Amino acid sequence: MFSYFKDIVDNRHDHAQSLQKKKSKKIIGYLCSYVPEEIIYAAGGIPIRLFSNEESPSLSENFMQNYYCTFSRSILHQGLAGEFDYMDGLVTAYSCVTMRLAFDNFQRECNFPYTRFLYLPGIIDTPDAKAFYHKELRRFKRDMEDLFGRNITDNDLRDAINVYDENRELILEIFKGRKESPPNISGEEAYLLTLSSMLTDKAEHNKMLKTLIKDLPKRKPLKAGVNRVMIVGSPLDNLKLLRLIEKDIGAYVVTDDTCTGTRYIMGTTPTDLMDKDPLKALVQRYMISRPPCPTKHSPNRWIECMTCPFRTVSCFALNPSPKRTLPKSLPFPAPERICRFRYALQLGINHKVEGVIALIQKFCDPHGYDYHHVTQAFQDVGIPSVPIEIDNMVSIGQVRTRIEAFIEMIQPVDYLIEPEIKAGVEI
Amino acid sequence: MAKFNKGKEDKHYSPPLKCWGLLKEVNDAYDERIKAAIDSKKPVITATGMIPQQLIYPFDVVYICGEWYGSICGFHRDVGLAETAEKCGFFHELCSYARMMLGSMIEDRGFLGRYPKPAAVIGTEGLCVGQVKWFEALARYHNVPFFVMDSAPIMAHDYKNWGEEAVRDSVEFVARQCGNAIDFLEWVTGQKLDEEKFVNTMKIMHRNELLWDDLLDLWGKNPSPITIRNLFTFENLIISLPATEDTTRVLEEGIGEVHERIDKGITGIENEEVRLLWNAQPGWFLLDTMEYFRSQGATFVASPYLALWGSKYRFDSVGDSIPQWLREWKDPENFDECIWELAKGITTQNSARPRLDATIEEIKRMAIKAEVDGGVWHAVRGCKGVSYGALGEREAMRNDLAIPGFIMEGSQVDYRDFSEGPILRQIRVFVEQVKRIKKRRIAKSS
Amino acid sequence: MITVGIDIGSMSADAVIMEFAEGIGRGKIMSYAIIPTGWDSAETSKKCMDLALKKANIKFSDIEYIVSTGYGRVIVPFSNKNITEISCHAKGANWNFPSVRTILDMGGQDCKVITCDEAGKVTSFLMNDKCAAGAGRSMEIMAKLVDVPLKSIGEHSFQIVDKQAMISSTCVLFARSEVMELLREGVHKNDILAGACDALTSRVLTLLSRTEVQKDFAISGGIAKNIGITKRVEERLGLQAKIADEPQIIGAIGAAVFAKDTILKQREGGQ
Amino acid sequence: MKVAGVDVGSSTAKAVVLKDDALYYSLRLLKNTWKVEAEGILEMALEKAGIGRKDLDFVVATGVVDDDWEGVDDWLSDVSCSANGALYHFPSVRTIIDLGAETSRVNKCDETGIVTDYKVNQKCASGTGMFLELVASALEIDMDEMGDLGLKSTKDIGMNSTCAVYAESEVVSLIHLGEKREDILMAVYNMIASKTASMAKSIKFQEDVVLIGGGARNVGVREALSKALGVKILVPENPQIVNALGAALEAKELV
Repeated sequence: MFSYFKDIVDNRHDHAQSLQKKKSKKIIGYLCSYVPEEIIYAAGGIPIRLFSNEESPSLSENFMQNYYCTFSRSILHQGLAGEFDYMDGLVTAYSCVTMRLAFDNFQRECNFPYTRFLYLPGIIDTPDAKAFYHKELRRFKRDMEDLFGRNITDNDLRDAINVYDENRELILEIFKGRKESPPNISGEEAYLLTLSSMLTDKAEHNKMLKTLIKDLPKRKPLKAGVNRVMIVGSPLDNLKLLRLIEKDIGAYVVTDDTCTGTRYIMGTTPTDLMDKDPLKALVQRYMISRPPCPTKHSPNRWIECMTCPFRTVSCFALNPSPKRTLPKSLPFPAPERICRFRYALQLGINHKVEGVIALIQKFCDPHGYDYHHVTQAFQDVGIPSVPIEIDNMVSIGQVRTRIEAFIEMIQPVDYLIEPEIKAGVEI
Repeated sequence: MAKFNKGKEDKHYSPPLKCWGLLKEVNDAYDERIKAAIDSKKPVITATGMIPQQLIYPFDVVYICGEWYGSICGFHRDVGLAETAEKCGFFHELCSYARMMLGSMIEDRGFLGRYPKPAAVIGTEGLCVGQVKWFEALARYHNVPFFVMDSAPIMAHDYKNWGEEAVRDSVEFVARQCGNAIDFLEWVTGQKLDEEKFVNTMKIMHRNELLWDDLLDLWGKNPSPITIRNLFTFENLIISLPATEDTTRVLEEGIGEVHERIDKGITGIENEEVRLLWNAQPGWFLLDTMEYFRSQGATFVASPYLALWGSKYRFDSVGDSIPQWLREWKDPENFDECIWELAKGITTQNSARPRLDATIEEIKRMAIKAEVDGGVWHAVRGCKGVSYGALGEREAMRNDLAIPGFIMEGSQVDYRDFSEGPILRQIRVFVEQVKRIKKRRIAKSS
Repeated sequence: MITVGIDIGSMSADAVIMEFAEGIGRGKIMSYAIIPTGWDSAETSKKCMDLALKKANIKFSDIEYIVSTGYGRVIVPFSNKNITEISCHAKGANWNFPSVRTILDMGGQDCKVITCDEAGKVTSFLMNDKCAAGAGRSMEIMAKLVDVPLKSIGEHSFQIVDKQAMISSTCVLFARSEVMELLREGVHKNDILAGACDALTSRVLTLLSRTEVQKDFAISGGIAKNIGITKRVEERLGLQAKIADEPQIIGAIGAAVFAKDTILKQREGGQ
Repeated sequence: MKVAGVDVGSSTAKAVVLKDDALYYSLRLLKNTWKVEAEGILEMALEKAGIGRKDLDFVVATGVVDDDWEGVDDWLSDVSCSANGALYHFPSVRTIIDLGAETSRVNKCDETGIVTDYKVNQKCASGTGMFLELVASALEIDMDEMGDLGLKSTKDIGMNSTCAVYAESEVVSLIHLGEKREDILMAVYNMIASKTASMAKSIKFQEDVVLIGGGARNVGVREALSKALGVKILVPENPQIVNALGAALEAKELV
């Protein structure tokens, strides 16, 4: 049932190359889930996300020190080994300095016909940032027009956006079933869907998703009475880990907050803006609608924090400072999105998770600094968590014992709060 | 094991600078000010070293630079603080400055006695991601207002393809950020920005940057009149009090003394044998290791990292990927001009770093200018911004200039990440290698 | 009923045979066996099992249920179920000292701090993965180097001759060569051992300090036999540690108890 | 002309005496402080050469020997020494890989023996002879047999850990997973090889490649390494004394 998706993930490059040949499509590689793929797609290209693999990233040794995460080093390693040579271009949006270094090296060492570093401001969720990114996207659109030798009308953009939104909605549709007990699909299968969607023509993918939705009810349900866990943290593209958790140890990954999982498909493009200016709509989607990556900030987040409806104290475990009362009138607009941590928590609660596995890429700063806060949020509602530092070559021995012991430890949570009221978002 | 004992009469003796007295005086005064502020009502603003401090100085506040704070914690070898932070889930892999400061915050102790609780925190996007996250953690801990200063770098291709358009967008974006920052500070402090003070600070800051550049140029003379240790001590001042007249005074005195030295023929270390280039932060606890370089007759004469605090660096290294007008400094007369000059400065700075092609060009230029025989890169564990592209730079130096390089794995302040024994041995090997190559080059040329 | 817990650790394999009065009661240890883990641990587990059976003088067929634990838990050919050593140590410690809430388990490869509830169920745990991973290992290496039998390291480490030696490297391998250098410089072995024990202790303590150590805390695992460590830990914590007379088999005991629980559950299910 | 080179490593001491063109060497495990060892090992070599200390024109020391040792005329790092020594054996050598007890190092040199680039393990002890020792003891086999045993391997196991301590525990867990000894050994060799190879690649190694140091005695490592680098690997008949020899040659130069 999932063989189609598994095949894409397993032989991603063969698949992409076949698209390139058979359909004579341009393949544009990208490094970060913030890249506005819709524009590339509208131009008639197929964006393919680059992932790590399990080889030791030896070729990157000369370009990135060993204290940059293996995720990025592995990607660079593959690039230097010539695995991406067939691609017609490489695009990334500014997320973290590590990826930036990888990209700089790509520009210098590999000769892609076209490379582009989109500066996505570190602060999203302000008029300035949106305005700036809108301009940046306009330029990117013109780039694409030059590269593909055709101009991109607003309608092209709308069509592309519709395909993408449909894809998001279809996957989300399937993911709804993960709230059930037992879930309709395993975590590995879920990741197969999101990962494969980043590696192929979305239109095709949508077709297959529709058939999957038809077939799913027919297959016999997964084993009941198994612990439900959530994954938070760095980009996860190593299905081996999920297999370890689900097959060997025995627990379902029922949801996640990673940019290779739900974070990629959550948040559709606001329709009201679509009619006026599709680019504006995209800006809104990537900056506001989708769940943010830890590298992205709402500069006025503190306004929300200081009067956090969710915690009586600052979201720090250790002798935290009490909440403040703010003056009636503030010169600053309140943030449009809710706090990352509350989002993650809400997701977990809605999926009735009993434990959280924080998979942190070794040397991943953004998630490293967030670990304390996100686990703290879960702690508050009595959901335990365990940190697992991973790299692209997971040393199974230790990891296994840790996760297994954690699974043996967790038990059905009796939620201490009525989540809906507290966290106050629909997911 | 290649040891060195200071006891032995030293053929590479390094005479101390006279202006130390003044420097110390200024630094102590600063410490005092903070100590006082911890209890007084005066608001403490904690911000990153990359924040344009011209924005903060016009206000009557105490400014604490996070990196500076972390570095002094490290200077006191107080790793207990870092351990505290690690206990609380801030992984050992994170920046050691950050772990030091977070630890000091959690334990509410530090080299100033208690930890200075900020009234507001300002983080900066640009050099590295960790910086913002670290300051976000501070703000969340204290539940205080938090401002993120964003900036849009100009990528190489931008100016090529889009010309003025892209550049203007970036600078305007930054200018707006500066405006917002001032709104923020006015709200936090309840003070109104003093325009005159603002203009004045801008000018002082610019003057100090130029002085710093001069000092670095003198440093690069052959033979070099001062050592990198001297400069690190100056840097401490530059980071903590960049836009003050005190700093101007110290720098001027320092430069004067260096000129004096050059006339008298006094050198940073006696009988310098090889000239090296240093990049990235010093390990504040491994100044002894720097001494070891000296004992081998090696002295440092150039450093892109130190140049970061001047103005030349950011204007040189971005090459022709930005327009001329962006590099020209014009003395600002009013608020708007200040903001604009600031925006120009920040934009160029962030267009220059982190950016591989720019830093590589810069390092090569420096190496040639200062007649460098070898390069030493301090690969600072957990710091991704400053040691960005160290390997690429090393390769470029080797391939294009045939100058050997040595990457020294270490950390700014966490000596647990630094194994002195093996490193000393390697330094010795490296210096030997450089000497041999130099000897041969001289033999060839003669 | 008779159950067996077998713990295949990195340094030693332990098997415990326990007898429980039908369903109820604490149960008692019939026999136990400890043998060093060889390179073929399926083989080792059999050997260990047979030894225990001989001691208890019962037949394999008398055993109702077997739970395996430890690194080698997955490949014990004859076990009915496997559970991680973390859960087992909690269970086992709880069986020995019901009041215990914090357990420090120092095994050959790593060092764990486990907190549990009154039923011996794990509530949280910390595991050391850095160089201290060599906890037991490093001690073994030291013992070999200064050629002092592993069990008497403790005594030696307290009879400091000159002054406690300083061992800075955490990495087992570098520590090893550091010690060699010390020996060559003629430092007395007691002083070195003192240094080694102290270094290990402080590493253990950093781990302990990450959790609330309850007044009733137990030390289990092979290292618990080494008073050079345990005494120092107690001293620094200012707490009296509970140590079973045979701390090495705690994990196996826990496994055996789990075996009993499983049987009871199955019977309930059956009715 | 009579010169000598003394090399005290982290586990063995070596000395080489060059009597005109005749070569005499001595080698033994460390038992004492570097000074005693250095003196002792030099004496041994001198005995073999049948000459006395006073007959020596020049002595160069390397390794952990301190440069204020009165018994020595000059000190040269083992990096440069290895280049000298290797070139003496094979003039075509441009890359030297040294697997010592505690170091694993790759260095490049030109035809004159000047080291142009090198890389050493800075903090991690994996891939060193000492690590091999640990593995040997974990698998209960003899250091000298382990090389050949590894070659018998039939199955390819992946080894992830790069840190020695991890790797050791991984070896143990592989044992527990019931893997065969030869396969584990080969996995270990491959890990060491790939670690060393990536060091070599990162300095863009050139042929010919020579392998020296204690690790060179292990056939398995040798095989794995030449597989990983895709070149054939030269090994001098006494891989352990190459540095001492290099020191002696340097002494010859300096006379």
